[in-house]
Parts: sequence; structure tokens; C-alpha cells
Amino acid sequence: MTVAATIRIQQADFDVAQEIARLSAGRTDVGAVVSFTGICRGTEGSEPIAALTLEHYPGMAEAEIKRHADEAIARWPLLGLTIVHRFGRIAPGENIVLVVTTSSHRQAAFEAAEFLMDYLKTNAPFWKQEESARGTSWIEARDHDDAAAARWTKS
Amino acid sequence: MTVAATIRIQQADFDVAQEIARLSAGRTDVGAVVSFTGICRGTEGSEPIAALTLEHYPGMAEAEIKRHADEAIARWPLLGLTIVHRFGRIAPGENIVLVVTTSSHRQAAFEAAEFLMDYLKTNAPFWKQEESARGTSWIEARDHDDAAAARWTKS
Amino acid sequence: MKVKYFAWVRERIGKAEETIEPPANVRTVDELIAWLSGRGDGYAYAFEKPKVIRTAIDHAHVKPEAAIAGAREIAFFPPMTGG
Amino acid sequence: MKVKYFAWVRERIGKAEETIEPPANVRTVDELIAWLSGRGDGYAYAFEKPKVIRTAIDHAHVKPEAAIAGAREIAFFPPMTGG
Repeated sequence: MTVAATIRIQQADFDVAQEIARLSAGRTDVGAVVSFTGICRGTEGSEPIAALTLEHYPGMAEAEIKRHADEAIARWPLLGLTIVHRFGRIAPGENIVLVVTTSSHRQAAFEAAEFLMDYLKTNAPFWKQEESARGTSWIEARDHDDAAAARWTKS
Repeated sequence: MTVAATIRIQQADFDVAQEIARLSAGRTDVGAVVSFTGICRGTEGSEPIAALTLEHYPGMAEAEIKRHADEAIARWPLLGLTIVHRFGRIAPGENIVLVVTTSSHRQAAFEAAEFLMDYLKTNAPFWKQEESARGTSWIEARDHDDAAAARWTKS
Repeated sequence: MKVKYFAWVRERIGKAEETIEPPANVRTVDELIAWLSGRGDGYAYAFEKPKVIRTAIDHAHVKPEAAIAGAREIAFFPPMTGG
Repeated sequence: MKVKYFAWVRERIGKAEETIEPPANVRTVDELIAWLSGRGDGYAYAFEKPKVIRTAIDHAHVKPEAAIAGAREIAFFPPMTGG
């Protein structure tokens, strides 16, 4: 069976429950559902922030996420896969990103979700700008995100 | 901050969205939410099943899950942790088990959820009986679940 | 002491729990399993492969060589299949 | 060819996209960055640390030594911070 990933890049919020239900409701082949929700925190480092603004590269963002979704589907026996990434201004406590994976067994669902999050962090063309009392500034990439992504590379 | 795990062993179904919301709604410290939902599949091996019946050891089940929840809280910087495990008769497509972990960052949330699921599979005193056209039979433990749990043991 | 049985151990023995008074020379889980096996066909069947049997004393997993002295509740069951 | 800039690269250059016609001796991403850097202060500031800059050709990540021949759209941006 061919699994098609659902990929959405949108300004609007998403509903985790609805996305989980879309991949599992009424099915008896799905044994494991993993969801990852990334949420905007109220601090970056130790400083309070008012909001994040996410810029993205339309066209490439979809292409890049699709490429990694296809790789996940090739590497793990997934039954379903949904990725939603928001852009625009996002306040603390609001959702930023969602990955839902389903499989017969738990290991595939967990690993594929982690793989996708690691790659979204380092390869998907999104950039976060923070608003704080000091004004706005671009968040810097973190070395340990690169290290997390590198662990999935076949040696 | 001390994190208290919520642990419930119940016959009734659970609501994934509600459990996720309870750990994340209105909070600005949570950056990552991972949920794992284990669902009853319609087949065991290649054989269709009518239902599973989960037997458990009341008292010990709570104690054993609590022990592993406390270990997860000690090992990872979690902000919240919920574990719900059902017992009784469960039909294909119905929920069996839920783990929700929250943290500032994704790695802790992912690892703690995987750790807990690996231990629930091998150490929590639950036993699954399947109903199929051939009658009822107890599901056998799988060696690879033991191997999955063993990878968390400190060497 | 109170003894509990679960899953197919319970089915083979034909009861979920009972109170037993093993003799003083039964000191470990291993020895208790051997002693219980001699109590009837159901017990012998339940414990026919002692290495497969898992044991908990007062709600904590223990090894076959664990001492049973002071135990309030001992439970025997197959490998767990929860989650 | 069309060039796009994102995040602080865009801010420093002061525009999101433009159409450029680099000379024929500009063959690689590296060389294009050096050529762009000479177009004004904003460009020089955006590309002051070329090793930090990431590049995509036609929506795919490429290395600094990649050839630009045949590219329809080249994008320059800082390391990504999505997810």
C-alpha cells in the first residue's frame, strides 16, 4: 500500500486531535500513533519574548518537507503521515508545528516522527524572528540541532 | 519545579486531545508535546481478531507505572507526564494505552515517551488475550520488546 | 501468605488467589514454585516451565532466587504483554 | 536569473528578490556570492561571512561549489530555524 503524506504550510492554527483522528479513526491496521506538537515558548534563552514571526520560502518549504516525508515513508513501514508547519506571527503558547505518524508498531512511528522533526529543524526553509523588550532579532541556529539531524544519515 | 505524573488505569476510553490539552493549554514553558497512542489492531500476526481482553494486576500496575514515571522524570527535564492504560475488553480500532510527555525541548519529550512505552510493554503487569475464530488465546511476549526496554538500562 | 495468579497461570491453576502456608524449608521464589507445583495437576501445568514464570513480591518484580520471608503478597504470572 | 533573499539576508540587502545577470565568469554559488557582495554595502553586509550563508537552486539545497548554470531561481538565506 502506498502511503501519501499530507503536508500543509499555513498561517492558521491546526487541531492536533483532528489530525490524529484523520490518520486513525475507523482503521484497524493502525497500532501506534505518535504526535509531536511544537509550541511557541514564552522565553528564548532566559529572555521573555512577546511573539515569534516565522518567515518561510514558499515552494521550497513544501518541496523540502515532501522530500523528507518521502524518505520517512521509504525508511519506515508507516501507515500515515501528516506534517503541518505554520508561518507568520505566533504568540507564546500557540502551536508552531505538528508531525503525526501512524504505523502497525510503535518503533516505526516514533523513529519517523523524530527523524522528521530533526530535519524540519535544520533543513526546512523557515526562519524565526523573536520580538522582545529589546526589539526584534533573528533566532540563531543551534549546533545540537545539526547533530540531531546528522544521526539519521546512513553511514 | 517538581513534576507529578498523572497515571490512570481504567476500563473507560480516554480522549487524547483532552490529555494533551491538560498538559499544555495556557502554558508558555512547554515547547514540545509528544503523544503516543496504542490502538487495538484487527489482526494479530496475520489472523483477524474480534477483540482483545486486557487483564491487569491492580495495585502492582499502578506501582510499576509510577516507578517508571518517576524514573523518566528523574532522567529527562519533563514539564508534564500522563499515562493512561485501559483494561477489559477492547475492540479493534479502540485505544489501549496513552503516553503524553511535555518538555521545553523535543528530545526529552520524545525519549521519555519511548522509554515509558518500552517499559510498559515489558514490565507493566498487563496481559492481552485475543478472541478470534479459533477461540481465545493469550498473546505471547515478544523478544524484541525486551530488547527495546533493555536499551534504556544504564551500563 | 497471600498468593495471586494472573493470565494463563490463573487459568491453569483455576483460581485467582489463595492463602498458603509453605513449610519453613521453602525460602525462595524458586522453591515456592517447586512446592506449589506439587499441589495438583493444575499447579504442575501452570509451573511446567518455571523459567517462563514471572514473580512479584508485594507489587515489585523479583528474581527466582529472591527470598520470600516477610512477603505479604506473592504473584505469579506469564511475561507481560501490556502497552 | 531570479535571486531570492530570506530573513536577515533579505533585511540587509533591502529586497526580497531581484533579477540579475552575472557575467559569464561567475560559474558557482561561491563566485556568485563574491560577485553579489560587490554590488553595494547592503550586499557586502549580507554576505560578510559567506560560510554562514545557505543557498538553494530551484528549491533544493546546494553546496557553495555548485554550478549555477541553468538555474531558474537561486535563494540565499541564513541557517534555518524552523520546526
